[in-house]
Amino acid sequence: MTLADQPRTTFGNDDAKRVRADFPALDQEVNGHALVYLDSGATSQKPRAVLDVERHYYERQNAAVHRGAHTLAALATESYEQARHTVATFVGVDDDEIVWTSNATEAINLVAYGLSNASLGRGGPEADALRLTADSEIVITEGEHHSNLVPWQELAARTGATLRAIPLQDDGTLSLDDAERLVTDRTAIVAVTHVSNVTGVINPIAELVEIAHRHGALLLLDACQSAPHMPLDLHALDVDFAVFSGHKMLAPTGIGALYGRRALLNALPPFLTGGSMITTVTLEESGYLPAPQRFEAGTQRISQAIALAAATDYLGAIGMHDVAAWEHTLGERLLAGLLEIDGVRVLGPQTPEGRAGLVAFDLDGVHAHDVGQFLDDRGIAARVGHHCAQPLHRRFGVTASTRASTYVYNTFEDVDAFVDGVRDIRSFFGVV
Amino acid sequence: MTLADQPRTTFGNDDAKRVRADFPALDQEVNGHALVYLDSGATSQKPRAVLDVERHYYERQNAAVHRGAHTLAALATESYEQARHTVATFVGVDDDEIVWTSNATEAINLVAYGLSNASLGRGGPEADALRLTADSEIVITEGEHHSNLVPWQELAARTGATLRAIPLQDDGTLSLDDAERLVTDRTAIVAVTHVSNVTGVINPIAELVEIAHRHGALLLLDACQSAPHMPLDLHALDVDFAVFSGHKMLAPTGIGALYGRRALLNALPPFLTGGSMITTVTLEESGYLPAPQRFEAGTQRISQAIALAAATDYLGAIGMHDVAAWEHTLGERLLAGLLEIDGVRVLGPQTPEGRAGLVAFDLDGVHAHDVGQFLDDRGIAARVGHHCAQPLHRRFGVTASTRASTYVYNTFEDVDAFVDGVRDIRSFFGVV
Amino acid sequence: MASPELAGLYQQVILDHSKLRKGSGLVDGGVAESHQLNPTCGDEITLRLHLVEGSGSGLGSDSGNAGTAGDGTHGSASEPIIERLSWDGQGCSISMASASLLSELAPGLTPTELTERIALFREMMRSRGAGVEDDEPLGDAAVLESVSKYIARVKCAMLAWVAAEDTVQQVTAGRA
Amino acid sequence: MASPELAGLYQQVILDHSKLRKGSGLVDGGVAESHQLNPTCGDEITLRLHLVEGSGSGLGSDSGNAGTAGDGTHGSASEPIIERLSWDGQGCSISMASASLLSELAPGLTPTELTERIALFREMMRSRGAGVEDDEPLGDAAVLESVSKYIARVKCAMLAWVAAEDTVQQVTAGRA
Ligand SMILES: Cc1ncc(COP(=O)(O)O)c(C=O)c1O
Ligand SMILES: Cc1ncc(COP(=O)(O)O)c(C=O)c1O
Ligand code: FES
Ligand code: FES
Repeated sequence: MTLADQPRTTFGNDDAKRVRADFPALDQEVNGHALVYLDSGATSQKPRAVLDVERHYYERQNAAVHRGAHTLAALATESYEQARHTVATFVGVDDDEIVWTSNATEAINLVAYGLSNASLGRGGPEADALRLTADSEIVITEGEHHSNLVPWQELAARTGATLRAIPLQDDGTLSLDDAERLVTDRTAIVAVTHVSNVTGVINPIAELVEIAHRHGALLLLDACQSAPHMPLDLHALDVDFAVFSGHKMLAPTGIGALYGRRALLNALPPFLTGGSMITTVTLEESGYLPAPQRFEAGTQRISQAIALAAATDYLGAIGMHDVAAWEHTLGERLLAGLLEIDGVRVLGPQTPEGRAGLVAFDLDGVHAHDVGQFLDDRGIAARVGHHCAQPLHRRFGVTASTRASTYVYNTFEDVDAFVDGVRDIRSFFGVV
Repeated sequence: MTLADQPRTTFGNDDAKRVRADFPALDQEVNGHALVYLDSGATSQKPRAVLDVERHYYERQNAAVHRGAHTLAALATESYEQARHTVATFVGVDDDEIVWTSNATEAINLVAYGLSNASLGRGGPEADALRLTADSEIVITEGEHHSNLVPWQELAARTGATLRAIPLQDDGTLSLDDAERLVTDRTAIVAVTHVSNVTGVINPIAELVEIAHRHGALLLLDACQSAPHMPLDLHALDVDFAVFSGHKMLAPTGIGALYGRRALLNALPPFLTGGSMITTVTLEESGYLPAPQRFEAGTQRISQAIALAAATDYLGAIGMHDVAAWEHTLGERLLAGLLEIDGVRVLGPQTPEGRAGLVAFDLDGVHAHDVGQFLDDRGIAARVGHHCAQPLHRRFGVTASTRASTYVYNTFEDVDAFVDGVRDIRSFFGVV
Repeated sequence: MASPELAGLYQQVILDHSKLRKGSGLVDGGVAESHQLNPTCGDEITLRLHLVEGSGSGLGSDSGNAGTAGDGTHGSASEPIIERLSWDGQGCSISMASASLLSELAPGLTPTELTERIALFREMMRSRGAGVEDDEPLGDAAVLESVSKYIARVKCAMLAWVAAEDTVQQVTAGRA
Repeated sequence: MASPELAGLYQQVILDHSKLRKGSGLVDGGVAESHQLNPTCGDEITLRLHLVEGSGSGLGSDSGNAGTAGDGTHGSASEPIIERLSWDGQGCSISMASASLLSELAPGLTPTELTERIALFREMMRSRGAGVEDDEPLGDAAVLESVSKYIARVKCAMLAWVAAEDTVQQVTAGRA
């Protein structure tokens, strides 16, 4: 919370250093070097404030929520529902439009299985409009993370619907003409990432929503790489569903969220079933609570939800505009540094406009895992591989790439250490 | 870990007090009284050792597992897979037979959806034997927790199969004759709880497994109330699947596990799909990894799995035989004390044999929530309501009951405070 | 033996009403019925609204205590009057006492006035022990203020009132 | 610039073999073929086993280094001899160097002897930097010992060896 109090409009390297000091994991040596953590696109580090809130929950409140009348249970329930309010506010929606999940992947599966249950006739007349048939189409893009691709393949297989992918341009951007071509009246749902975890491209969501809605289709937004890094107003964007993961935004693992428009969530048949999501249960049949409880079966990720709220409070205290602006600055520096290195081929746009603070690239003659190994030797943590986006890598003609992804706690020094590292690699491997 | 070193055969009240000192949440006042926590059947408290392990993970290792080559990622992966080994060993199975889930509820849903995906033709020829048809039957008991009931209702609805429930005796026990009658060659799967969360009855699992297997049916064991409280050897029990939740066994919320026989897990089609559970992904189709990764889509509950292993280490250091024996002693005292109180009607067996360390009862003339409120005023946390088992409460002719459930950190003093509290209730409410 | 707080929650009048259960037993007739369930505990209530024609001069509109005052929806000369509420249900002492106290309060009010009382009661229930400025319009039901400190029990006290609100809304919707 | 550890991982002979890629390019014929994928990175290899008839006197059985010695499966007078391994694949320098070093090692061995070498190589890879007692039977491939310190890269070094093991098992199963 270092930065909460001082009003300011520009967030600079010194601010980043102050933020960094809140993160215990960043204060360690790896292979004899101070850790340079540039893998926040995979998972972020956690500030002390978040760890403290979670621990306090276990030391003072821990109890099963929405059940039982004792004091701890009442306190736990209050913290848990307050967390929902905090996170809902952070992304600009109402409390009962936020469903907790384990991660974004589960949130996408929830929607895919909800639609497939509707297609099997579950959920009664309210769910009729959500049924898919063999005539239906599901539209994604070529740039999706596997978590926003495979669940739709499976939904298509279960319902007989067809999956279509909007192709991407050579620079990884999406052309709205292609979207217009692929989204038709047969489209049931369009599932698209807000920000690519490989190219950093920020997709034109408002336009895609307009296209989808014009055809009566729903739009699900994969906000995994946007919710942590930029201001997000899901009501203003007018998406129907959105998903994100806590672990990428300063919170623990094991917590994610689904946003759904209230009416839609209440029309969607249940996905996971069991305790706490029901009204009356007989051996023959069960009634279901309204959303969000309808989708929260069994004992929930209570401490993790509370910790996620502490994380969004932390981010909110910095200010998401500043977070986004600072990461853009870092991304610009990263891109410029990498583009100067012989043999580097950046995947995606070659200029910083419309790009988030991450860069993935191929290094001619050196396999990404060797790049990663070399960097790790200097204490630099970057991600190598296909980043769960094989089709997109195939589109760029590579199997794997190296990715540096920044967060608000990264500094110019981090970026420079990375660029310097990459500069030395080809000669080490004897390819120049 | 207070008790790990000293060899002993009897665990007594002083040992329990030493264990209790490891639990920060137990060291607090509620409504001006020292907390008496008798709601471990809902969720357990956490020892400092478990909280410390989880925090250490976040301060020193935190990274995405099974991806990336950097040092933190390698450390995190190792801790995570070591945790799987620890927990697998704790319940007597092999590492790759343990799948992490959010809770037991999700684990049951995983199996139910896996079977339903097989029934839709997913999973190829290996999954053929797992298909359900309109002729198939699913067998549960009248005493199941909603989490082991509603998912099977939904599976029946999705596949056209029929759900049958083995009725219970007046004392809440199950007669094997009834099981013999209900399990037939049509039965695809029998899903049964090991220990009832209402009556504390320990079901005859070995016999039920024999009956199920004789008819070619699978058996899923709901081990939510056994894994935390008694030694468990799932291979010896010969069950096909088993589920349990970490939060009930000293671990954080948000983590649970599914055990499945190796061959069965590898034949079961995927449930949640997305990143990290695939081999090759094209826009058209995806290959799936073998179990357990096949069922672990997206970024996993890494710190929670590691903390669960710390919890089973903690329990293992006490010794599960001692845990079970001590809780039996507490349960016996609880039962004896309650049976002496006018107006108390204990649900389930009236003698301690074959009963776990928990007791639920109805108090004539006072609603369970009023009972709970009265007890809470004295700092006693017990559970009131239907405990997610409405059909079983209906079987006993009540809507709600009050439950005291013990754990290894409970003492004679806790039990006595509870019994004393209950003794005063009816006169307070003016019903005697 | 019991703390002052607990004694405040379970005051004698509440314990008495929880046994008295005024209005208990569904009576034939009635213009609207509502069934409400408290999913946390599984308790439920079925409540019927019984009206008689009356001159409904709008007591509520000049009592000045209502959150909805001035919204122009009440005081129509033809508004009927509540003859009684009848109900059937089971639940904890708080929920039963609350249904009983509501049944004592309602007769003689217009539906509009009852709506105002319900809004005031809800405000009191959400006050977390702070209460409302003027709880007179709630009559004896004002004693339930102590419940508002026990967040988990607020639903118990509200159960009958939510059912009553639903019946009034059905009638209003029917008239609209 | 690079630490001694890193220099140990990427020794000159490994870097050389990663470029040399001995055996690279699938050759027609062969008695068995295996395709292996490293799911962490998506890299893959397809490897073929090429045999010639030979007197297979069982070099492996008296070299005394094999984990499988004494299991009675080897040294049959009719065992063929490995002519070569040919493969096609892509991957990191470790995986390519490892495939190359394996392709250098295999010719002239019997399938049984290769199986023993693979077992020894696996043992070395699992040693976490400790190595094995006698790595002579691995020839130049012994240089890959340093990989065993990097758990995340063990799969890279094993990729070709797992493929080769699979081809040998196919042949053995066929003969059995
Ligand atoms: C017997 C039994 N089964 C299943 C469950 C569900 O466990 P969870 O809510 O952790 O998924 C519980 C606990 O609530 C239980 O006691
Ligand atoms: C764009 C995008 N979508 C989805 C995911 C999946 O998130 P998780 O693994 O937390 O479910 C990720 C992160 O891995 C991502 O970057
Ligand atoms: S506990 Fe059910 S209404 Fe009060
Ligand atoms: S990184 Fe793919 S084989 Fe080494």
